[in-house]
Amino acid sequence: MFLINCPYCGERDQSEFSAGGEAHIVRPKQPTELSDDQWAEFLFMRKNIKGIQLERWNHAHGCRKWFNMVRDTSNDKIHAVYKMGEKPPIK
Amino acid sequence: MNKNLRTTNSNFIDQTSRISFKFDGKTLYGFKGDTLASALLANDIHLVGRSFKYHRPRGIMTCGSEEPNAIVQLGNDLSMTEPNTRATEIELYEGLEATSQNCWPSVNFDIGAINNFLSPFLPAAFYYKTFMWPASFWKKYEYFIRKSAGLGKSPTKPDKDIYDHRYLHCDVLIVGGGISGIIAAKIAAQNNLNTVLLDDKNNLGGTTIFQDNECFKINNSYSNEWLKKEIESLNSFKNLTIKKRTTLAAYHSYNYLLARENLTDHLSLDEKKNKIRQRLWKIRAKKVIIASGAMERPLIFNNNDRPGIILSTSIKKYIDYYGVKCGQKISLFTNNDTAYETAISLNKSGVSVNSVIDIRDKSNSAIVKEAEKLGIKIYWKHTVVNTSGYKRINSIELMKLSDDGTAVVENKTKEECDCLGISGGWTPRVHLFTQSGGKLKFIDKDNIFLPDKSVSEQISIGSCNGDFELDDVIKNSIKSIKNFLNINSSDYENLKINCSKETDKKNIWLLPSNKPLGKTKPFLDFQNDSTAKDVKLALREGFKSIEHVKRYTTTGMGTDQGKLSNMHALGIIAETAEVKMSELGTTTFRPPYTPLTFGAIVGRNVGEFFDITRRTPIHEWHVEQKAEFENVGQWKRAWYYPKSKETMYEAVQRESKAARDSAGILDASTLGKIDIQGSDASEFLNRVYTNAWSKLEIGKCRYGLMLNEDGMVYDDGVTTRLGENHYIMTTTTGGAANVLSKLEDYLQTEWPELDVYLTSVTDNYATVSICGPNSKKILSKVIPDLDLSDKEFPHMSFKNALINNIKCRVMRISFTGEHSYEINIQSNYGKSLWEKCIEAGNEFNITPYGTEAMHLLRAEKGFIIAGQDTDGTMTPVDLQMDWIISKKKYDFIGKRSLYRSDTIREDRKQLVGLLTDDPKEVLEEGAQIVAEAKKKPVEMLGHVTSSYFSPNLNKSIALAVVVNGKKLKGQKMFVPMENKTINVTITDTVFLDKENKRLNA
Amino acid sequence: MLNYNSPINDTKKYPEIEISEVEPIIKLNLRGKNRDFITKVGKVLSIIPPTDPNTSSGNDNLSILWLGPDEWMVYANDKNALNDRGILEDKLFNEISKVKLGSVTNVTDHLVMINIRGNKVFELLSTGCPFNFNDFMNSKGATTQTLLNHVDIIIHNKNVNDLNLFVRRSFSNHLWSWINDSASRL
Amino acid sequence: MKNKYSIFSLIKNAFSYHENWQRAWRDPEPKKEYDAIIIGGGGHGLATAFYLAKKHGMKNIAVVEKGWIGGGNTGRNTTIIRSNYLWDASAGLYDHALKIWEGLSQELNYNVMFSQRGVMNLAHNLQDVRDLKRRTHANRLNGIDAVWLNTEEVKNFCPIINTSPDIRYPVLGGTLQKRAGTARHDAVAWGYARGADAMGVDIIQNCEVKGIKRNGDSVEGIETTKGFIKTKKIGVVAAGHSSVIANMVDIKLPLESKPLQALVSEPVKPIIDTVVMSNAVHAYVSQSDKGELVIGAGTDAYVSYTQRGSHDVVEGTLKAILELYPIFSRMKMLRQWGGIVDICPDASPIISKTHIKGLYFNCGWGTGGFKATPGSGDLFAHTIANDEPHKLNADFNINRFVSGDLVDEHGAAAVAH
Repeated sequence: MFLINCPYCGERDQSEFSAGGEAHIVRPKQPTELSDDQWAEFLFMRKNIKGIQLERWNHAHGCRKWFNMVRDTSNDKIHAVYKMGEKPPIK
Repeated sequence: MNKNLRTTNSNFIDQTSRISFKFDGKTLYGFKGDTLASALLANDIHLVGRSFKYHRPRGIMTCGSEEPNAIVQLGNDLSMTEPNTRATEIELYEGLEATSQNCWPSVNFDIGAINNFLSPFLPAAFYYKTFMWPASFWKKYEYFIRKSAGLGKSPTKPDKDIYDHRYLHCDVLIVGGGISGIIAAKIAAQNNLNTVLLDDKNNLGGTTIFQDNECFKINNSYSNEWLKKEIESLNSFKNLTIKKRTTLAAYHSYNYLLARENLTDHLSLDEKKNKIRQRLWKIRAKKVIIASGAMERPLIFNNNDRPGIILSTSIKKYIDYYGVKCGQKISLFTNNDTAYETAISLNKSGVSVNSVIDIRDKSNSAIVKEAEKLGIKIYWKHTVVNTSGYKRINSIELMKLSDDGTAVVENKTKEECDCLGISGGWTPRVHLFTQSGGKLKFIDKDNIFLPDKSVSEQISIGSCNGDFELDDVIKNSIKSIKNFLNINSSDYENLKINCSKETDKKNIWLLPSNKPLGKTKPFLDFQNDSTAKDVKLALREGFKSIEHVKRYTTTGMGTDQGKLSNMHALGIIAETAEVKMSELGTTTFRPPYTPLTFGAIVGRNVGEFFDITRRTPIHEWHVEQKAEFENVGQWKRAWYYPKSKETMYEAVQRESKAARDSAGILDASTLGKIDIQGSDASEFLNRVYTNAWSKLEIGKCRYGLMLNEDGMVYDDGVTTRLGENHYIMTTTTGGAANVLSKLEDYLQTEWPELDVYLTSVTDNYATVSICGPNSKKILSKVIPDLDLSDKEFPHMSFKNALINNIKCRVMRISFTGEHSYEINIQSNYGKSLWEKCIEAGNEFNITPYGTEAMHLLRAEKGFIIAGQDTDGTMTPVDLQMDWIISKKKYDFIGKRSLYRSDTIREDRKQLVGLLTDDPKEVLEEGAQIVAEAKKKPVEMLGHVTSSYFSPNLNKSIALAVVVNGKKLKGQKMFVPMENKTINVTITDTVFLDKENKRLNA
Repeated sequence: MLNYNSPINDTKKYPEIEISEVEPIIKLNLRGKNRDFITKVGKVLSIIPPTDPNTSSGNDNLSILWLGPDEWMVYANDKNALNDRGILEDKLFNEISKVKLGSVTNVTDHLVMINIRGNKVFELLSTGCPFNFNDFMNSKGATTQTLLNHVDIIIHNKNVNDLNLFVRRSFSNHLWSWINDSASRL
Repeated sequence: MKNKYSIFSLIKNAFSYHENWQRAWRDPEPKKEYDAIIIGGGGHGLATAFYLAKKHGMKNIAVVEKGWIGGGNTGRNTTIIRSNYLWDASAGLYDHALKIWEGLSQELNYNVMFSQRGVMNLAHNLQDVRDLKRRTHANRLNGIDAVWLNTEEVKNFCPIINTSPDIRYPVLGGTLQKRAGTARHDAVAWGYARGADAMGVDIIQNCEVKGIKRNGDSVEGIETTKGFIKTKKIGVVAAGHSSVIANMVDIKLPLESKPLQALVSEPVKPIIDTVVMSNAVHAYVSQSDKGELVIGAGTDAYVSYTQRGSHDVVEGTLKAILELYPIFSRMKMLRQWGGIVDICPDASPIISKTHIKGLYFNCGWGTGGFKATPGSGDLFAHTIANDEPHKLNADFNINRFVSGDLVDEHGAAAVAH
């Protein structure tokens, strides 16, 4: 069970959170302009990185806020958390 | 044969309190403080079980959790019996009953032992190579294989015991109450850290606590005496929690650990009653100190598995700790100094030690000198080549080792004995370290794996970190503890420690014999009967990785998880394959460290607490009315209200008819309700629903359809505009939670610019829905001063109202097609309002109807239920609800997906109505629909999603999805059932009141 | 006349622990993002909503709990604290929601308030709550949202070994019997 | 084929103390070039190689495996085999596999212990009942032996299930496929490896793929820890690591790799003689020939390549086990482990060509890949050999995520296969 540092509430047990998948996949502003391929890219295609991944989490059973996390999927180490709209703290 | 095998020099056993117990039906006696194993040994019983494959007689081999052989069935009560318990871990209690496993008819005469003679034909993995002919016979072969496999028996009645959980957060968790653990606990506690110390035994002190030997002294007192005082000193710390009988089961990432505390397993049958049996501690520790010690290794030689062959330090523990002699003529066989401590202890207790057989050329350590002084015979550079005695060892044969240790030379010597102590050195318990994700390194000089890189806030100290000499253990432990906890000084700065140091080392993974390997039985995994030969066979056949060998030979797959066998397996693989141990790597130790009862893992989440039960404010009334309930998610919803002897069908027919003939009342409180406020509320709704919302007037309601981004129908419900920036949205019962978090997600991540706030108010309101031609009359009795005229209060509109001064919201909306109202009132008034409505409706025979009738009524009108008529593959167009897709809106969730090449197809599956040619014939929901009755195989065009007998139309009706259904109205179709084919016709989805007259009736 | 049926309406005593449903009193959920919202709420309630996470503020009549960076809950300390529930809600609604400063939602019956007091309060919570109470238990007014045996709860640390627990009404009967079962085994 | 396995060969070898058994497969160094290379030495990959050699005459091929063959999900799953899927495409795919299973031990001369003890899926709410009945009707019309059982019949077929109406989610019935069952997972990998090796296939272990060399839009070979290997056809069967390979050629797949956990109890004498699955209450269990209860837990919601999941998942599963089998409360968990499963949005696999010539992907099996092993290998071999999908895997192309023509099995198996 991870110990996740909610940017708003502080360190909490993983069971209070829900995972939301890869981060920074922005919903296209003009979907109608997109080809089926481009839309599918947004809808389904994922990097599914083994290594440092930026992903979304929600403090579902706490403050209900969504935030981003920098996590190494090869060892589950959480490197950082940051609020929605903020830039990833690491490159 | 009642020899006295008890000594009186143990202060851990209370010889004044005698305990009676049964083993294989025979009544025996032991003392308080005994384990089942020590008590059996005291009764001169070594043979306790039969091995897994060859059914060879097996005895007690250890004194702890690594025991591979002495596993028994505990208790014989059908609900309380427990298979595969280790005799070496069971504390003796009054009334204990244990029986041998995996033998028939008895452990002394076991038919299965035939396998022992067939063993030449049953090498490792033989089953992959046979039982293939004839093909159809595998099931028969398998029947016998399954019967002979398995060990103990599962209970066959539900467990009566209770288990529970506790969460625990601490600064420092120390695992293991041996000497290094004790030191760690004291240092941590003295520095005001919130400290927890765990030990799986009922006594702290590890092996040092029974080390009373001239050669081992701390500050001039015997090591065990010194340690006793240290342990006593721990009681003074308030910030130190000590948990005995508590086994660390699993070490997960982020220092999340699971430990099982045994609360009643050691109590007598009466004392156990109504107490929590085991507690699972869920521990989150800032720092973890592993002091889990080391396990003594066996030696691998021919017939090394006979009852009476015991690890040497276990023999020492039995004599020094439990005061039990494992035999009267004991030989010891070793490759290190440990056995000499045992020899000296035995000698002290007056047990004659035949000799110590040592594979080393010599040793000059103090402890060996001490043994020699006592006149104990030592065979240097010798090995045991064979043992005899079927059910109990009675003699051994030894020979001299060649210089390179690969062969034996000169003559055999035979030595009679009733017990053989063996010691192959020590294996640090690195299991927990590896569970935590740490990597190991191999130390060639000691032939051990040690913790290398750690990934969590954690250290290993003492022998689990490779320190085996008393002075190293203490000094290095103190050093690393201080370092780890950032502490400068401790009580232990200048301890004076004397101890015997090992001077010579020698290790031979597989000891040679005078017979060819093929003719010998050098056991590696005692429980699974895998031998050194099996490992070599696996390698010969190309199984090179340890994981392959393990799986192919089942070495280390027993209930002991190979605690004793893994190292030798690795050693033999490395030797045979001529690779370095370090390159070979080790097998992964998976949790749990020792087997963990399901009950403890589940805790109290059983029965009533298996899952949450959600109740509506009106629940009690439904119960009083003997309603049958339906599970909808975690909710309990009234399903139907059977009167006297009514069947479900009859009740539902009556309820549905009454609702249209006069009046029905439904508890709709479970519908999700989301309060929406903010200046962008309308824009927000535009984006989440398929239809347009900006123009919805205040006080009006509108039905909305919500899609997934992939264009498929996700949820639906009515949303009401309460004010300029204020809406209340309703969702499906099952969808409520998901819809809210999905909407929050969009608000927070995609549209942060929107000024909108969402608050769940599902539980704040009870929702009473009244429908039917008389609903208006009834409501006017309940809320006299509310103008219900169609002009003032038309369909799809809302009014605030007061009922006896209590605010409520009344919506005129309908899910049945009848004239109907939904009253939302503060939950705590819900039941009272409900009763008030019933009272007001009595004169109109108002009828409470449940979810089943509700489903029927809406089906008559062709209204969908998301999740029943849709399955995540239906678009609004497929549902023939094109009208609800705003053409004007630029975008909404899922819009783009509706225009993909597959979703724009005209001939997708579409929602239609179905009428059976025989109006009495009610279709089965889920039944498939085809165009040709006879053809096989036949293409399936769709399936029945909802189906009922309509009491109001007096015929069977159904909703279905059918390929190209829109165009097929009037078409004949077939529903092929197992035994018959039902003729149906595709129709419109609306069966009743197409003109919606009843809405305003 | 409509009768008021709170879901539990009961008090249970165990060694060193007492559990009771507090007779329902007004609870409001407040949402807002900017300073004006904070000051306005402060004006209306004469209490400033706390901006530090996991804290609360209050006076004799009211408590305001921090639920998130833009979410608070106001509740009356007892049913006599405010004679008219309506006024407070309407006042806040008109001064906040109406003028687009944020949202005000009545959750009085949405949440059930259970008071737990006694020396074993935190031992009781440790039987099903992953939250770390080590510091929490010593800080009066501390507030948290977490899970108790898989049920969402809000906890307000009123006083030493005396706290209010809020749970959604539909879960309350289930949680109540769970808590009692747990308390009976401490 | 090399030395045949049988009771006679066992007896014969006994007299030479089993010291004359031949290797099950060679341990060759990679050649300079192969006609085709399969990346991934799990069951699916080895089966692919086996059928490429056996049915399509491609003998100059290699299987490269970064660890040891069968060390991934093949050796980590709960070995459930069934074909009672909802959609025609899935039913076709999985039943094709099931038919091969039925003769596999003989085809491989390796006892994979395929045991047709039946698989039962339980229904716990009214929607379950609708969904499972819908599936059963579809199965029947697709010629798959699935039948609906009422609660009493469920009890008769597996007496230890708690079918009391008083439990939280009572058993309202279930479906049964008698031809379904379990097999010995390791044996499948080893049997295919031995068979493929005998036909000349090179099985190269401890050989990690570091890159894929392309010339324009066609493949030229793979960079590995054992050097460059030339080839014109690459079949990727890397399960949880599919995306890792895909990222080497900048292909994005609709996959997420998540931890899937499983556990076994200590071995006991036979107590449950079939496979029981329950999605609503989420527990599935069978008993191995060794006597262990084999229990599948669920996946975690986050991506992870660590082969470890969160404890809550295991607790949740055992909670459900005890709800349905209260008699197991005193049984003990012996071992728990995790695998990495690559999951598609529609819970169906991808067996497909790509826009890169000579590059083929077989992935997205999620939690249900084991049961398909032989069929997957056979169809993937066909696809690689002919550069065209077989009609049975035509629907499982990558393009379905663009067109929207998904094979959505969520309804049928939301939790696990």
